[in-house]
Amino acid sequence: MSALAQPTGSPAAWPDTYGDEAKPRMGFFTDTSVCIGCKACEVACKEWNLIPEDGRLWTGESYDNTSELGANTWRHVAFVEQRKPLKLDGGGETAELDAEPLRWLMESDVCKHCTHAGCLDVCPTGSLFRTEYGTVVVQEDICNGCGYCVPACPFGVLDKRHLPRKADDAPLSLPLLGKKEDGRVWKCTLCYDRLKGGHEPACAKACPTDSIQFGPLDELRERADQRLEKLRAERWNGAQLYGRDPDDGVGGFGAFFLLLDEPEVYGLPPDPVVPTAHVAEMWRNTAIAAAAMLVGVAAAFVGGRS
Amino acid sequence: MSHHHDGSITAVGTQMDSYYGRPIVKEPVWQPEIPFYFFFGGLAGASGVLHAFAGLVGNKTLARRTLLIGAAADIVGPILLVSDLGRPERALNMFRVFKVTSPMSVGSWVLLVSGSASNTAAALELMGKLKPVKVAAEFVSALAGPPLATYTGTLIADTSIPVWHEARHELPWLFGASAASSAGAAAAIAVPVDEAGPARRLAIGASVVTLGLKEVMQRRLGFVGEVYEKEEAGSYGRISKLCTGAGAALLALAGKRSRAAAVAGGSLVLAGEVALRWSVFRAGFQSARDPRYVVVPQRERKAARG
Amino acid sequence: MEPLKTLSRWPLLRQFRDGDPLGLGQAAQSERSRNLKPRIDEADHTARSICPFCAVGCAQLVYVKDGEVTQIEGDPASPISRGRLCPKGAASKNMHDGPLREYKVKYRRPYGTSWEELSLDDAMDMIADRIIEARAADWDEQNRRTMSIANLGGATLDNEENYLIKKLCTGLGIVQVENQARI
Amino acid sequence: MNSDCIVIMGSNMAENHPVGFQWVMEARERGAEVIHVDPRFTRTSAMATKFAGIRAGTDIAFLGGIVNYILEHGRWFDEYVKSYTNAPVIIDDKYVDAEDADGLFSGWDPEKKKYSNETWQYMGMEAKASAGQPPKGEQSGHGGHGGGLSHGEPPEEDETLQHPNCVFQILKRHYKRYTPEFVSETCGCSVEDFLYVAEKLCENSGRERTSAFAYAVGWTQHTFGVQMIRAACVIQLLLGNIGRPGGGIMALRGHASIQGSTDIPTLYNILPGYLQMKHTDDAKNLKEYIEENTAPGGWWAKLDTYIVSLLKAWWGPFATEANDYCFDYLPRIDDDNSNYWTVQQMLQGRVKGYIVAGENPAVGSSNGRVNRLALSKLDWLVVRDLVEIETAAFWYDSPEVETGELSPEQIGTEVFFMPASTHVEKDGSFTNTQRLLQWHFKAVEPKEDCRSELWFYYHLGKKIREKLKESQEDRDKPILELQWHYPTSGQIEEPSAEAVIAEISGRDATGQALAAYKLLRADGTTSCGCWIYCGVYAEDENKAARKKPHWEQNYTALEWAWAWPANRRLLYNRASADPDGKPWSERKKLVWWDDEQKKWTGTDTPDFEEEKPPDYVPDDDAEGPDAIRGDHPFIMQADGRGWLFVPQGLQDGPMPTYYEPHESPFDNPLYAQRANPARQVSTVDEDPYNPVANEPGADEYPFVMTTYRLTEHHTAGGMTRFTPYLSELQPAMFVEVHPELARERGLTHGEWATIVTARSAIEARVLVTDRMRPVKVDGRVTHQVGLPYHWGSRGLTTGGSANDLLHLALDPNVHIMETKGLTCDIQPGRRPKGAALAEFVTSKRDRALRARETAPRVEPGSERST
Repeated sequence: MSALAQPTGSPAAWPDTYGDEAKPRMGFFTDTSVCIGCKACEVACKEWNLIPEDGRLWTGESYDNTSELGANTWRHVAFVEQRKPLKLDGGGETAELDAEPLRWLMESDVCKHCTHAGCLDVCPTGSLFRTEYGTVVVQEDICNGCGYCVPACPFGVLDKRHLPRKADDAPLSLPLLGKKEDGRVWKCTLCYDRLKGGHEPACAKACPTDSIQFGPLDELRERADQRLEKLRAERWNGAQLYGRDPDDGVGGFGAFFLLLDEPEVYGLPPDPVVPTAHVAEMWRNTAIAAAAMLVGVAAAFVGGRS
Repeated sequence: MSHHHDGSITAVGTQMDSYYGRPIVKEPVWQPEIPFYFFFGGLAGASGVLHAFAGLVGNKTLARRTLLIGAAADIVGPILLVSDLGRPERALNMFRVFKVTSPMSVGSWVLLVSGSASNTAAALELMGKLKPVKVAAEFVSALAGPPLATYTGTLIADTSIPVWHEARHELPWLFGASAASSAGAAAAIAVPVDEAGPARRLAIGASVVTLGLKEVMQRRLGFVGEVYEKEEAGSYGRISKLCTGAGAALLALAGKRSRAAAVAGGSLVLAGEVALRWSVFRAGFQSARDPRYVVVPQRERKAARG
Repeated sequence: MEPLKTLSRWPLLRQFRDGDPLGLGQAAQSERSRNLKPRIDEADHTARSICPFCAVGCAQLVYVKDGEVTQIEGDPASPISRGRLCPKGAASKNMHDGPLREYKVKYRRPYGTSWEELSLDDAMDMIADRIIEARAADWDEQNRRTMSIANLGGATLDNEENYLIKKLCTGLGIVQVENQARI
Repeated sequence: MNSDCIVIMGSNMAENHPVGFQWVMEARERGAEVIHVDPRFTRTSAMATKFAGIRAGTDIAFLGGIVNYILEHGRWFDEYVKSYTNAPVIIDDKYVDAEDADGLFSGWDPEKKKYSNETWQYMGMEAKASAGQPPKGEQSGHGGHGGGLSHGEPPEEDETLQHPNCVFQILKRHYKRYTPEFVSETCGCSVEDFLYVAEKLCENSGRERTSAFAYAVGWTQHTFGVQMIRAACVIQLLLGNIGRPGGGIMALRGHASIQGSTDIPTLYNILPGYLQMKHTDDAKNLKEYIEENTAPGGWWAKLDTYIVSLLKAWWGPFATEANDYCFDYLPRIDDDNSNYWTVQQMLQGRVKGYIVAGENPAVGSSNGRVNRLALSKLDWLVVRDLVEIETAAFWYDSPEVETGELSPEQIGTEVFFMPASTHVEKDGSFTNTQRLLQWHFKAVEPKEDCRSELWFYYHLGKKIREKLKESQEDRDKPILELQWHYPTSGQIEEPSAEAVIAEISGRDATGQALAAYKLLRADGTTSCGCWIYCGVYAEDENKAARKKPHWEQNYTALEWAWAWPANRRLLYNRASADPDGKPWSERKKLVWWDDEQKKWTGTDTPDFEEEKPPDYVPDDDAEGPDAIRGDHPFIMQADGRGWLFVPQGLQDGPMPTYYEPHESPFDNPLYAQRANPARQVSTVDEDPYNPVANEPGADEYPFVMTTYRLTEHHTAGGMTRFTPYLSELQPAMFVEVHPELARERGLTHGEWATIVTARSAIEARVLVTDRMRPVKVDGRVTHQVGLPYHWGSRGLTTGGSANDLLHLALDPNVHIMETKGLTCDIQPGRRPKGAALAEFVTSKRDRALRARETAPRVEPGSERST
């Protein structure tokens, strides 16, 4: 708990709880400056993780029809069309009729596998756990669909699957227990099963331009620093690392990003803080409130029976 | 926020301080069971305390009836919770682990203790057997009561929903007061007027505290708290204020004399407290739905940090 | 002592016994998670393949278990694609076993208003007859050809298939053989 | 990709070839310039270091501008141009340039609407008898190898490039008017954008640096598509970027084996290996055929060995010297028996039976209505596909059934739907866009009635032969004597694809697998199904199936699969060395002459005779490859040079010149001749054309329209609209418009719009975006309307077919339709339904055509332009 009250760069239950079985912390570095918005990551993820198709709604939000991360979308490519130059000293388009040049930002979003993960902290069943790779995974055999992790995530990554259960997963035919929908919460596992077999996650493997890079987090951070330096030298407009810093409100992301504009432009919170950062303070406060309630009830007895 | 300035998606992108106005954090997936559980859990917890003090001062009727009310509420509560689960058949997974970082985990154990204790005591009371065990159970129930009544405030505060998380100082107090008010009101209904003095005073006093706390909370929340003025949270808030205020006034003015007035006043307070839980509950959804509540405070925080 | 064993696996106990007091790590790991294996490691065999969509020619690995395709992903050995795939290539399995895939011959008689069933062999027989008839009815001996039959398609097919199409059609005097290269 | 500058034009590479695009991104990261020139700002533009927006269909103006820039500023690669191209060659003095004849080159016959190329010849060379009749309908990139050139080296050239009639000077005069201002006013891009592109290309070419072009159907699908590619050839030859690492012109093709289906053609006009089909009006026997088609020099000089080996592969022992190797069995073609010709024949009831395998013309072909009406006139139709595509369902589910124009009760077409196998259910090879044959192995058995095309055509052939075996008819001899024996395996008797590729690769008289095409003989002792593929099965090893990982080889990865010809990865790579055989520079070396070993060597297989020294000069009577000099790298051309000026092989001029698309809102800024005079136009009533330019009625269809693909779908959608994971990514047909156009036409983002041409109207959801740029042309702001063309009435996601709006005007060389630039109107709201749809389209069209009748335009090249 103290570890949570003061976030540090290392997750609370990794690597120590795994002893010899602990592996280097693995993660993603998603470099949006080379993302071509092809959505191979979305499809490769769905193929590998057997995620159901979840609707065909045309949004008109540029080429994004998946809209957000959720129970059935573990990689989501955001598309942002802007009248802003891609580089600060020209480049891009300078056509007569356009006052400003265009740029089209694309970003493959994913679970951040936070160092201090709100979803993991609040999960009452231990369905969510920190793996030997330092990643955060929902265990589909444990999750009871309490839904607490859903609002706990500062990024809105997790969601409950409302699609019907699979045939081999029939509900009990009892009142209250007879729910027909899947009802569990799902999110990116960083391909936990593939990692165990020594394979790279499906999205990173498919990514045509290596926008999604997978590897030990330490290495990725180094690589990202170099990349940022290069882009800044090349005067890329708005280039910044997001979630790389172990001192941020979630202790840094296990899956972090290089963005070309402010995080909120991509639908990401600008300064996320894990809600459980305040959990000690909250428990103290709760204890006082509880005690106050005792006193208050006792006070009601002052003044006699009627 | 993102107005289609000249009707083009590009103009949207240029001005975007959110992603097409889409939410950043997910709305909770909790169903109506949850605000009702907040109410019944609070009722159970506060009734246990009320019962204990009534026993201590020898108010037998009040003691017996609050014991039964508490026990009944302790049965209703878990049923509501199980019903809300996506996988009700896995309800027992709540007891797989004990996590201090998870108010829901802690709350599950508290509920288990509270429910077992209050129902053991109630059963023994009805059977008139094993008095020492009953007294012990009553003691446990009284101890578990205040945490049961207040933890739910912390449960929702320990999320990334701005209007909940930012109210983490007030919520356990608000929920504790609301619980006390509910327990008082329920007892004021159930107990003849001349033995219901403490219950009435509790209902009146806690109602006033509840209304005051909510006001304080909304003011302190400022921009983020404006959801309490809008939509469902606003309506429920107004209903809550009206009912609680009218009920408390009725109890104060006529509750001592007229059983009918006590029943009416108590009912109004109960209704007001249910409405309060709904107001807070819906405020969370509204807060999640509009990305401004995530982005604006975080941006300010980021800017302040420099 | 089964019950004791079960109890000793209770994450709550493991949490405090095995040094995971917060219950965030290994204590919370289920047996299933502990023993998880990627299904590609369980495949009976792996076929080396090529993506059927565009002409970049990305290499694919097709994993098979019990006679069913369980996964299709990029083949890292390819100097062209280095294991990568686009969304279409990545959806190859979804295309292969998609919900609208047809598995039976369908027949529509002239002026018919619905599909009818037909065996594959009968269909082949009927098509052979149609070709023979159309050819006989409209044969241009001077140019050794028939203009009453045409064949379309080939760019999505294998070289060997294109070869048999061109060879057979030429043998039959069918000259109107075309494909997507024109489109 | 070792390029220093990559110009992507006529291609949306990031979207349509994402995995290939990784190499462009790597080049960009290494510091290469990546330029995208396109009517739309696409995902490719977003990745480019420079985007220049142009009006759809004006690429030749842009490219011509670059040619002019190179020539005006002395930026050409002098040594390369003088040695490796036909720049010094002097052209017949009767040649008249289009610049001097208002848009028509010399040789135009206004009656036949065709060119004769007599005046385009090299000075002093007699055009052969057939030269006036260039190879018919050849695929782009393989036409005009010089079959008509007479023997030997060009007799007259001027090494100083000063002779007024040398190719270089003609070029210079021809492109003189393609100034930056002309480019800007025609294409609608800024002068700065144009100059940036031109300068970057020049900067990044020469000894030390190379630039590449990448194109796709954005260039081919025009009424002057071949000339667009030719324009890039001219630039690349002038800059010395052909045959060198990081140089070249890369065609990005759209289907897994579209290259293979051209090499081993399921095309009417050629036989495997780009051998001409027999025409109704030529070659009466094999000897004549060989004479007409053989080039004096280069590898086309050995055509006799290719054709005889092919005939041996097909008719085996029946093909003997005495019977001309069954040459007579080959059917003859007309000038045009191409797809759209067939469709028009079908429409008139002249085609009885149609087999469609893995193609969806009801959605994928231009003017969908014509295609579907044509299907309704058939006696029988076989559709082979994975899913029930629109072509199979046309008789009950089509816009024509909706309008009441067709109904099942009135359609006499008998339809067989045959479920096909996927690529994982069969063995076989695809030839990719870099000419690489790659084998895919069967992973699982096909289920139920699903079968491969190999199975279908093999067993169909078997059945036909069985049924005809008693026949004494002359017409049945070719099919009965056809070599049709392939081993089969398994319960379904699947023929062996390996046996087929072995036959394609070829064998000698002893049955030994052939190693290379130079071993082919014209005496009947070798057989080979496709000479350019000869050697893919050398040593009885299926070399297409080689899968040696790239990390175990150098970057050319010669042991991964097999490239034609002879596993060469870069064609004409002799040009990567200077005339003396030394690499132009250390940085760009690939293949060079090793003076000690007396042979060509390098990191790629040399695409040149291994032991021919750089200073080799052929004797006057040398033939075939021997007639090519040691310093002439273009070994498929009769003269071994890269052609800046094309004396033969093209139907519409020896040099690219600027024409407007068949339908466009503008006059040609250069000539009275507005559009390509040689373009093919259809004559059927069902294919009317919008009035154009300043004709009355043109304002009914005032906008430029272009069609295209999206990453998330594939062509006519048969493989993707039926696939859940792809359908959810692009779940609806939409139209992209600029905010100005949206305002002008009252279109609302996210709502519906109706797009209409003289052919049809479709509806689509409106996506308002600045990516769809308006252009200022001739002082007038014109909007462009963008339509993806994947949708149809069936599948998981359905919507209007953009191709229903297209017309059937074609490129004269390759008969490819113009999908990339035409005109349309757009209106808010959904399209009328049922019979009202036909009424809506017709009344608008009638209004337009009646208006045009008042003042129809006349062009020099024809009596009527449209």
